[in-house]
Amino acid sequence: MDLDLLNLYETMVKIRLFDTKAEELFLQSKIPGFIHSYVGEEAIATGVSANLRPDDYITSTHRGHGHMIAKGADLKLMMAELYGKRTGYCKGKGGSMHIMDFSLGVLGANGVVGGGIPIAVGAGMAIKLIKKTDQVVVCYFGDGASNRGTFHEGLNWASIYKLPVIFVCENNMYASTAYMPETTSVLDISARASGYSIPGITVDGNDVLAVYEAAKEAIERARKGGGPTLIEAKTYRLKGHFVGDPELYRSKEEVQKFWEKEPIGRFERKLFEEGILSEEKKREIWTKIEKELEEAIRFAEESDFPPPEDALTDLFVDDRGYDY
Amino acid sequence: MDLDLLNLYETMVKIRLFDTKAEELFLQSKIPGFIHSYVGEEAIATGVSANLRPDDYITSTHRGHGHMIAKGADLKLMMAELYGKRTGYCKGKGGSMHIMDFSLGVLGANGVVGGGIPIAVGAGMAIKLIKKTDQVVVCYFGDGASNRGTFHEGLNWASIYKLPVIFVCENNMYASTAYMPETTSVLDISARASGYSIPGITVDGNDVLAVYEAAKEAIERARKGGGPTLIEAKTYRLKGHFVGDPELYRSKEEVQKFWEKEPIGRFERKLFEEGILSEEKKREIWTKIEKELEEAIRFAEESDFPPPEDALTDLFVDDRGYDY
Amino acid sequence: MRELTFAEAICEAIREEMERDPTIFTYGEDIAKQGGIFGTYKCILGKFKGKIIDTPISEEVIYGSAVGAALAGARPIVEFHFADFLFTGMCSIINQIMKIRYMSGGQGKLPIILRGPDGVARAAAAHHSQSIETIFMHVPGIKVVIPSTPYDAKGLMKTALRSDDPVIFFEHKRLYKTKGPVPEEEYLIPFGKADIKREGKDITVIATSRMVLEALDAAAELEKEGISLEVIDLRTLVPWDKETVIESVKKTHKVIIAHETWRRAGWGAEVAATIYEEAFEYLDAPIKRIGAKNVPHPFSPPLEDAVIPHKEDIIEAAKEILSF
Amino acid sequence: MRELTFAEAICEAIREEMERDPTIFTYGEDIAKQGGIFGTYKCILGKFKGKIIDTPISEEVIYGSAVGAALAGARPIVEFHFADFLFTGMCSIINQIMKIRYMSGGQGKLPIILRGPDGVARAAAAHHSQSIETIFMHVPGIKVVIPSTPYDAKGLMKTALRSDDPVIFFEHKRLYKTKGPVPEEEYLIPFGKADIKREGKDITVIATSRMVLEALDAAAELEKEGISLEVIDLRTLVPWDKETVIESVKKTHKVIIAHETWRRAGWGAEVAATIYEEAFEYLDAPIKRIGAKNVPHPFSPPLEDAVIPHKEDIIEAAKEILSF
Ligand SMILES: Cc1ncc(C[n+]2csc(CCOP(=O)(O)OP(=O)(O)O)c2C)c(N)n1
Ligand SMILES: Cc1ncc(C[n+]2csc(CCOP(=O)(O)OP(=O)(O)O)c2C)c(N)n1
Ligand SMILES: [Mg+2]
Ligand SMILES: [Mg+2]
Repeated sequence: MDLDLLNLYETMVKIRLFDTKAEELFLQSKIPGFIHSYVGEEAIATGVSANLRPDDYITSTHRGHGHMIAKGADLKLMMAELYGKRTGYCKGKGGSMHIMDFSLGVLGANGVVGGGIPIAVGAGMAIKLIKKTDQVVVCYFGDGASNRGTFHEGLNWASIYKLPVIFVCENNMYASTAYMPETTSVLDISARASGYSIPGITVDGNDVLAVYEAAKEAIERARKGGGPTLIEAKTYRLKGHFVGDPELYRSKEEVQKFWEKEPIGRFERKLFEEGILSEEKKREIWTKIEKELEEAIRFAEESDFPPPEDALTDLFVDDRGYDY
Repeated sequence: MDLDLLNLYETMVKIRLFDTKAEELFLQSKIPGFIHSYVGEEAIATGVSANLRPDDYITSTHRGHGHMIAKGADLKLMMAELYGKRTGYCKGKGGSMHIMDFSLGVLGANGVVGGGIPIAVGAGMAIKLIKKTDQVVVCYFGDGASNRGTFHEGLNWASIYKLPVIFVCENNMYASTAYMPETTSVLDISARASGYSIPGITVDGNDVLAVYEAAKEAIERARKGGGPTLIEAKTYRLKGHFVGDPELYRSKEEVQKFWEKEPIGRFERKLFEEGILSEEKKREIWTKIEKELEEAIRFAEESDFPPPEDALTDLFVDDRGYDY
Repeated sequence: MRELTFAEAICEAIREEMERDPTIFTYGEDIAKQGGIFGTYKCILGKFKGKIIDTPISEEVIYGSAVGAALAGARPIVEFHFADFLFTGMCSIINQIMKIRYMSGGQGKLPIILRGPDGVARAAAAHHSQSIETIFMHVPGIKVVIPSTPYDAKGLMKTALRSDDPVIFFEHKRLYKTKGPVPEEEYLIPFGKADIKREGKDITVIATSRMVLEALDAAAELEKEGISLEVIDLRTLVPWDKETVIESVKKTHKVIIAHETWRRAGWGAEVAATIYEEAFEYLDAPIKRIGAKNVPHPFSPPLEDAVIPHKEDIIEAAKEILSF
Repeated sequence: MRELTFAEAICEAIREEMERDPTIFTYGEDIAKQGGIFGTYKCILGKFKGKIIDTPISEEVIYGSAVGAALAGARPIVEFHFADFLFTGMCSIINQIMKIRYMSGGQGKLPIILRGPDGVARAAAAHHSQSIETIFMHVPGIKVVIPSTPYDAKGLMKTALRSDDPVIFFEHKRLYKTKGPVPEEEYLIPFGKADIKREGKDITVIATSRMVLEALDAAAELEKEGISLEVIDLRTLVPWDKETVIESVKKTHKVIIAHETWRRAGWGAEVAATIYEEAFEYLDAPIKRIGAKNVPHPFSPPLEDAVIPHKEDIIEAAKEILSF
């Protein structure tokens, strides 16, 4: 695949603006429920997804907006879902934490930490054993999730059957209020790969090109039957765990320090330096995305809420005799 | 602790004879349920327990007779439990797979593979955080269990809080019908220790002295606050997974080959060579144990089954208002 | 007509459907090399290369992977080994398998079968004896099949294997070796259709699984005393066949519900409450509910017998109800 | 009298008992640094050094460790974060915590408290909204507390903390901020004792948790129409107070049971079936059961409202029952 750097930039900006806007709308009580912001982690989904085909799969997390957008999601349907409208990706049944689009290969954001790992492994089994294609599955999860049993069971399983699954651990140094070194017994989560005899690599998760390269190698290997890889992308959660988090567990200074390393400004400087991006081009990109976002918000706001009776649909394909 | 080699020998023989007899009694339909034989793995529990104090804890597995005996269990109460008699360790409620004696520090054989790991970790927490003693906990589990989520969660947890827990993986090359390398993604399970920043060591599990030494080091470290260790004791399951297993998944030749490495004969030869054991002493030991075992069987056979109404006791300490 | 055992009938259904549908594959612990511990995979032993897979002891992935496999286009049959170990991967089942289609707003389909043994064997004790179908009737999102005869097992398994919704299929351990007529010709049994296993006029007995056989035995005995039981086998609990039940109740005016799972808050309570709701004026006496005593399953045979229900309990209940 | 919120009342009970009993300690996710996500640990924030512990996201160990901690002499209070994540460690709860004392034949005691939020918040969707108390009423081995007021919450928590049996304590998310009188003096509320929250003569409403408040609201409205509801708060489901319920039924002859958990096979079915069994002739009309619709919890607020029960459902049921 030919790498279009401006495309990467655009995707990162899209994620940033979407989540910044989502936060704002949430604080205005326009979006109900919970929102987990991906701000500061955009380079990961962007760098990984640049290697994915439309028919590849991903499993996402509670912090899944970026994963969806990088896989090509429509902002209108996303925003409508966040609003709980019937026009959203899940007709309002999923919301931010369970947004998904199977046709895009997104097998679900997931409210259960580590819950996507078995799902990713299962998709890998279908690919390898039944469909026998060269599709791959990317499984995103956090540093916190790397302490769940599903991590262990999933990596061992993928290794044994040599499944085309790329495990991408987004180590943003926090699991909710918990500082990663206080609950995780390794400094580099990638070190755990050796327990499953698979390659493990740590990359700078705020460097979109580093992520791209690491993912490229792992995905190519997986496509060729070389089995799974564990990629740890080190980043930092610039926002609270969820929008509204009082953040008593860390200092403003610490957060400030990491803002200086955030991935978009960093990539932007590089693009400027290399003459790939100009102020004009930048304005063009931002304006385009802002417009797209405005449209998405308008779409969401103008859409209807689902009627109450919709609550009793979509559980089963065949619900004859079922008792709601 | 001063190591009494004859004591080790005697414990191993006791385990061997107990499980050989239990198998026989099971095949005679005197023992109901399931029996999982520890034959061939005696060196592990024996070598480990030689380092334990009465107030130390262990958690055991479905293959737990050896662990119990090495921790000092009374064969009468054990046999009565296997028979399902009211005089057994658990008044007939537990049976072989759930035999336990809290006063001996045995926090349960366990019908759930990997189920003892969280329990061991919890005992470690109570010791370290509440009781602040130098007790330790030994957590036995199999190679199959090392692929369960509890293994991962438990080792990470014990590492973080530096708990006095020694994880002893009895790698007998099989998990029921599954050959270890086909379901386990590492050759040495001890290699997984690095994923938790704790020491990991592989020992010859058929060499009681090697087990003893490895356990000694780990247990001493744990007592001094040095945290957990993962010990992998490589052995071989000489008997079927359970008594009555048709064993279609391996060849008789393979099993035969491993009988040559079984731990008791090996240790015996060494003791003979070093003049510690004589034919006479050997006969004395075996006879003593055989007598103890006969008594245990007589005790079990002469004991009563629990009366039906006993089924409705022992669930709660306080069952006022409870509805059986 | 040809007779098959319950285990053979299930295997035949799976074999026929695997021949028909190349997307079906099956995995679990100890199934590939011995044909399953209860012989449910004997007829496909060594067949369907690469599609009958032994897995690690990693239940959270065993179950959760089914979601990914199904969404990626396969049709997994997942064995749960023992119903007791559904708890080991319960989050994958209840939070993923049973919710993801609804959360997605009805995207895709989830042709997943979870199947395996439940119920008491003999002295298998608290970790290998549970019947937990009620949990899956309570929490929405899966169809629940719990047959009592080889004929029903085959027909329902075939329906399950053509369904696009998740199905959990409970096979009682004591039924595996029971024999019954199974035609050579293909047939399917729809979900939600109870079967009147014996017509009668005095009392309606509603049961599933092993308790159907106990009810039939009770009916045969009571017939000698001139008491006529109508025995209804629900066969599926989600959906369940209210109409057949209510119709029978309107005829007999007296009801016994019998299941092996714990009596308290067992599915018998739901069926009873529903009958009262829909046929209150037809009832001559309170419904009798029969189930296990509210304790774990004890090991010792006399205790086990005291805990689980038998035909004697049905006979006693019938006499009580007639003297109300 | 002094007023406390529900969250404050729970915290006060824990603080008082921790001061009294040095073996109590508490752990779970996100409790130590922010005082718990719903403020249940605010009053002990920074106190009891080393005894309030943030853990990794490792639920199988979070729950299972309680067994070891209790058997080794401590009294763990384990937070389950969200009731939905009880499934993540369900085997540790159902197969270990709830069975080990029975399996051991009544050795030792298990002073374990599992506590945390259940029920709907607002648009938290399918992974953060469940109420699953029925499962613990069905499977034997734990006491189930599910209070509705700050007063009850404190008194029951104190009883739990002096109990020698495992207790699961459900705190509804929408109750945490509700206020109510709580005396300064010490008091305990026994398990198995329902509280008549409002006396009435026409219809008995049996409820728990949030539905008690809905029932009281319904009663206030219906009073204007001359309809008098008696509202019984069961407070504990294991054991549950049959006597108080039956007595009330004998007075009113009409019953509504209301819970937020799914209606089908919810605990309302057990209570209903029991009432029919014990007071059949006293009933003027079939019992009305109110619970959630049998679907997962949808995200969008209008859908959520369509799924969970409200006071309007109680009012409607009351009118229907009176016109039977
Ligand atoms: C099984 C489970 N346990 C607990 C939670 C509550 N929870 C939601 S997000 C979170 C932290 C996750 O941390 P991490 O995996 O590092 O992801 P991040 O939020 O940092 O992206 C927790 C504890 C949950 N959703 N699922
Ligand atoms: C959670 C769970 N899954 C499956 C089983 C069924 N089972 C019992 S023993 C066993 C194999 C265990 O292998 P290993 O841990 O290596 O111990 P070993 O039997 O070799 O001593 C299995 C699969 C179980 N008891 N518990
Ligand atoms: Mg994180
Ligand atoms: Mg093994």
